[in-house]
Amino acid sequence: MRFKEVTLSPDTLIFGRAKYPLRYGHNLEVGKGQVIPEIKYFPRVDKDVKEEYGKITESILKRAVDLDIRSLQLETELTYLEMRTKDLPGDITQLQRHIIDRYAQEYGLNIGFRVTVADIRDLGRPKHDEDSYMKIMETFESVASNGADVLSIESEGGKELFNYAIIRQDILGVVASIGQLAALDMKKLWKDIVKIANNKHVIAGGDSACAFANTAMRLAGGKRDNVIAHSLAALVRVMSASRSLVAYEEGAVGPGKDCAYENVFIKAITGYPMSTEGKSAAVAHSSLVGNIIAATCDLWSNEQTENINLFGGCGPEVFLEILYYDTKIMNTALEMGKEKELKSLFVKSDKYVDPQAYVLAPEVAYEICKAIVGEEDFFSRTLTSAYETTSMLLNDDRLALAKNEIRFLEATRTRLEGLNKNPSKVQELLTSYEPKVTKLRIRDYFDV
Amino acid sequence: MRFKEVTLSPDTLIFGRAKYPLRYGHNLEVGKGQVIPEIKYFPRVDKDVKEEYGKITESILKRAVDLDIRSLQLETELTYLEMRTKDLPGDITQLQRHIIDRYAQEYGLNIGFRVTVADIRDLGRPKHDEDSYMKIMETFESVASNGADVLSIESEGGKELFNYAIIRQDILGVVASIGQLAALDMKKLWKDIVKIANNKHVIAGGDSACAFANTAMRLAGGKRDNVIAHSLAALVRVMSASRSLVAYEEGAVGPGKDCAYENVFIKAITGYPMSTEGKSAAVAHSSLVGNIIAATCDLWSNEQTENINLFGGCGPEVFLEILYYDTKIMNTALEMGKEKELKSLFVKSDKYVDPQAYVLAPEVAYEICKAIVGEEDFFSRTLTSAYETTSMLLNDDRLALAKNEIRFLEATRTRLEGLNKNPSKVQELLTSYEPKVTKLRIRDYFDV
Amino acid sequence: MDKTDILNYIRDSIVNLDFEKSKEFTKIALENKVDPQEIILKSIAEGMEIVGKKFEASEYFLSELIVAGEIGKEITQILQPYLKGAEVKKIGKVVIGTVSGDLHDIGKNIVSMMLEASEFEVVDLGADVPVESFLEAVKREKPQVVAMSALLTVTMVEMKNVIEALKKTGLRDRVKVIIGGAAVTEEFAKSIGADGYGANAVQGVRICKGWIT
Amino acid sequence: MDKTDILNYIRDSIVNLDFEKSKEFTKIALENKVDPQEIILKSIAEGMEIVGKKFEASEYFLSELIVAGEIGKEITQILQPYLKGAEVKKIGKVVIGTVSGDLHDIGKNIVSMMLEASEFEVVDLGADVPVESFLEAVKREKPQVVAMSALLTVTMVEMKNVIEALKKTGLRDRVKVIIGGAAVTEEFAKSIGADGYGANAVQGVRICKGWIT
Ligand SMILES: [Zn+2]
Ligand SMILES: [Zn+2]
Ligand SMILES: [Zn+2]
Repeated sequence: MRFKEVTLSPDTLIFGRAKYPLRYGHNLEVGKGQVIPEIKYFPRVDKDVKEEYGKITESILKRAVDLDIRSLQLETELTYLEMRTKDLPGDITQLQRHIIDRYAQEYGLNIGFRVTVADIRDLGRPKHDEDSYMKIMETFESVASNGADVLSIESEGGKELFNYAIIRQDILGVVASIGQLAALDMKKLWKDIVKIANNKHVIAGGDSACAFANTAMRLAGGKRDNVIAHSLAALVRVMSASRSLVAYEEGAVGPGKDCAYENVFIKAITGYPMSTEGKSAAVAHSSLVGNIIAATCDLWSNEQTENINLFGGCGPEVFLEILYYDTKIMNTALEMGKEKELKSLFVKSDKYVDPQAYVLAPEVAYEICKAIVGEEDFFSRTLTSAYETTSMLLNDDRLALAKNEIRFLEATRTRLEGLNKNPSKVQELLTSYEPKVTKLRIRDYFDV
Repeated sequence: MRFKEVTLSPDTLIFGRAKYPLRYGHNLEVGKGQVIPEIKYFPRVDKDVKEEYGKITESILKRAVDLDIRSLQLETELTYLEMRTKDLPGDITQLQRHIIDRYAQEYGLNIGFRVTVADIRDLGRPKHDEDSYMKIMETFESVASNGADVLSIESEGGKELFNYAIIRQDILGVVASIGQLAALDMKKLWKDIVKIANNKHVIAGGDSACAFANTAMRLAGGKRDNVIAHSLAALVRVMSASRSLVAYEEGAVGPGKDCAYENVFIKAITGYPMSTEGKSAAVAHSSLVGNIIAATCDLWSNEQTENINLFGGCGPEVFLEILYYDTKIMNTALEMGKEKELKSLFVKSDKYVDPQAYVLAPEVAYEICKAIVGEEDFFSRTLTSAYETTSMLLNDDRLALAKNEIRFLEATRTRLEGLNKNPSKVQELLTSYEPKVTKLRIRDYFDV
Repeated sequence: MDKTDILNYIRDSIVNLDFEKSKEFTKIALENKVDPQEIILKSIAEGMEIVGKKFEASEYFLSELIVAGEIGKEITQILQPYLKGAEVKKIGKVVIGTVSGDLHDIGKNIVSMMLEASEFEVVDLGADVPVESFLEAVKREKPQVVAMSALLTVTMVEMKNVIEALKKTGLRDRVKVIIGGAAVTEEFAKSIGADGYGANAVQGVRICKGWIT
Repeated sequence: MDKTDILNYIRDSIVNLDFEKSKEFTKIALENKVDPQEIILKSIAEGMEIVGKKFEASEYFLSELIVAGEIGKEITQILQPYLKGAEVKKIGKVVIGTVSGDLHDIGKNIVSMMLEASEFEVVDLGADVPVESFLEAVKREKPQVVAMSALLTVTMVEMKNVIEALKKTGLRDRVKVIIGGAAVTEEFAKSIGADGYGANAVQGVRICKGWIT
């Protein structure tokens, strides 16, 4: 299936409402008129892992009862190290599942449970590291069997080239890595994940371009940081939309993963509900888009908080409380029919602060989405949407871009213009990186 | 000076705007059309205290620069132990002042700096522990000389009786402790603090009934906790308004301290700008009023965060970021003329969750304020406002109070009704507690 | 009024948290030669049990459980002279205090009163209690349990100091140590070698009871 | 074209981050018998200095500083055969890697490239590097500095393991150890006995330079 239209308009693209809501877990309804907190956590290092997950889950659900939170989602994001330990992902999932079931029954809470599997493949060989690939699929099977409601991953195909290109601001390398390599890898990966999800009757939730767009966001840093252009980070976000869309074209139905800020675009195109992190993600990293991203979310997340003692409770329960109050304002607005006003506050408070915020404004995102669905293949979608974005950024004076940003954008526009969409040219471009990027093997991506 | 009218109406009582704005520090304007983040922090235990305050201040201001935060306030809340160390409060203040000045000059930030002195008097002898009283006043002088812009305290006069009464739900003891003892103590204390503030040309910021109302709030706990009635916690909050008002009658001008949720009433009556903590205070304690309290704040605080490493930075800078995004939404609403709509969302999202939230709704608070200013003396204000509140709580069905809450409120109303406002009767009531409460010496409060 | 009526009136005045009535009926009971032991076993014990059940059913607040306990204590004091030498037996002794540097005593007070309501003898050292005072009290009072509370992170370390001092003076093995308070966690309790951790007052009292019986 | 023009063209092509032009003009320079040492001292050094200043003035991004460094490196490689035996001197040697369990290498790569642009010889062990590989590299390469990076909290402990292993094998005193990465703090660096902590790439390189000169 290929998305050829933008499902939601700038107006209907709003928090709490998706065209195709979901229902799973303990009667959790997502995208059906309310925003739900999705709390994320990770264990302390020096503790027993399973015991930590048990404590985290208990404290979160206890806090939900204390605050009378009726609906929430938990997300466990498995680490590389947890994936390496035999049976651990399934054991963690089962342990949490039991606690969740107990609270759902005792207090009538509506709870969803997402488990995100780590992409443990060696960066350089996304196709040929067969053992790791099998391990990933086995883990999906295991967590689906042991009680996960939603499956996700932050896959990293194409990252070897991206890492090379991003720190050089090499826009052609960036386009090639995201627009071709990442998309090809996603296609194979998500075909397999969706198969597992369907077999196990769980939800295929979607992927995040975290390894690309959030890497760029962190490199861009604060307003005065000068590592890479903030416009470049904005372009990477836009390009990530075409890449992450592939999961949904292969059968994922949302809710997309929280750290995928490109979910704004994905929601507009697919009409599926999406999770996003926002201002509370400050606990994991600073960002310049903490409010604007709330304008379109269906689940609202904290990125990830360590299970440390914060006086007011352990990290995860504290952040659940903060998230919950945020969602209450959104849900009150939805009930009162004031959601557009609130959405407008979220958008306007950030829009002109940074190019990264600008592209997430629903009206801007909508135009970008049109550019995406107007093209047929992965690469053209990526290229065209990035190109259109450079123009939009350069043409809106309210952005008040710094000189070096304008210089970057003008040079980038010229370079993107010169990039031929012809498949053989793309292949040529990719091949030109092989000698420069140590672990890059282009053929791996095509020989599937 | 005695406040005899309510300065702000339910309509003009709103975040970001006070009748009498303040300007201090590095051109910080408070209550003049925008809400400003007030970040609070405390050092880690096992570290050098001064070094910690230095690091905290640096990281906060660095984050302000990264996010382009133009206006902010820092608050240092001195601890009992810091107060005990000679010269330490002044040294900490000076150290932070230097860093603040450097950032203000280098980046043009508007910064205010509040220092809160700890009430180190032994609970039982608020008047006769002269050494501690002198130490408090010396510390005020010292921090004012060393660079504090705003002086505050959370004074505890009357707490010996309050502690006895609150855990027994003894409403008469509660009224007597807050309405008579605390108010009398405040009068003396704030006369002296205002004198120091005027001499040193700094701002007398106000007091918080933390030791009373927040103790009650913590005892009340979550929705299903059953230690004391949530209605009692609401009544204690209301009674605290009459008590905290005394600081302003003695010459304080705000901004009132963040943990004083009674600042809603104080702002309505005085028209001075106020600070309040809200949902982010979850880092220090859970609450059922995380949104509604935002409806009327001028500074927006996180309560207090330890300087621990939270991956996204140390605690204080992380919470500054979260606060900042909250204030951006409020300030965007103020700019767009949508502040009443946003205020209404804050209020409606919490109002009927709990009696503690209910009394903070501007329209409810306004009625309570009228009851306060309608009476002449401390005790009558406290008694009448509490009595009126019991009626309001019992008469609004949307609150859906639990049976035990209704039972408590009805019994309390009867008891308050029976309480004579006659001064000799009040004295008699107070005296009746002396044999029961170990450290209580009523005469201490009157022999000033 | 027959004996059963009087016993029920006393019981009900406890359930209704009515100090005055409970004293009044106790006097009437004594005038009517009701056996004080019976008042303790029927009126007080049954009254407390009803209140306890009402608390568990969320009909009563914990504060009301505390008040009922105080009423029971007061009645027992009135009965004392009539108990013919037989002291009301306590089930155990607890030395309790908020540690040095910490003035917060409300949580400690709740635990203290609930322990009393559960028939413990409680030696309450108050707030801001230095290490030496804990040591002296242990030597003097010979309690089964030492209970410490801290609200602040900065004062938590004092709990460790008390435990260390108990060890040094050879007193550690004679007592169980339980800690609690906002800043304290179960892990912290373990890490400093406390025997128990009370997440709240009810739990704290339950642990102490478990140690005695 | 006279010599000065050619030297300036090479310098400017570095400043303009133009790989192609820089190579082209370098060849022209060699054809015109321009002294390779002069190209290094005038064109490359001056070009890099201009780029550095533009970065400090926020006109250039750090990424552009990196690219300029790579161009300089490439020109130097073209000049190598003409330098009459005299190797281009490096100021020091750094062994660098992201520790075991951590696949994040982007921060490490930036530091690595900036070290090279600052005339360090860099031995980059990549990401997910086990303790033994660090040890072997130190024995084999004899670097002045070992630089380690970790993004995740869970992998930070590996840095400590490397330092311990260096101690055990008697290699610790031969090298300076610097660490960095999102999860790392200055305090952590001190606590595990590292010699330095780089809060960002620029600072990390500055510290390494300080150790050498
Ligand atoms: Zn991610
Ligand atoms: Zn994130
Ligand atoms: Zn307070």
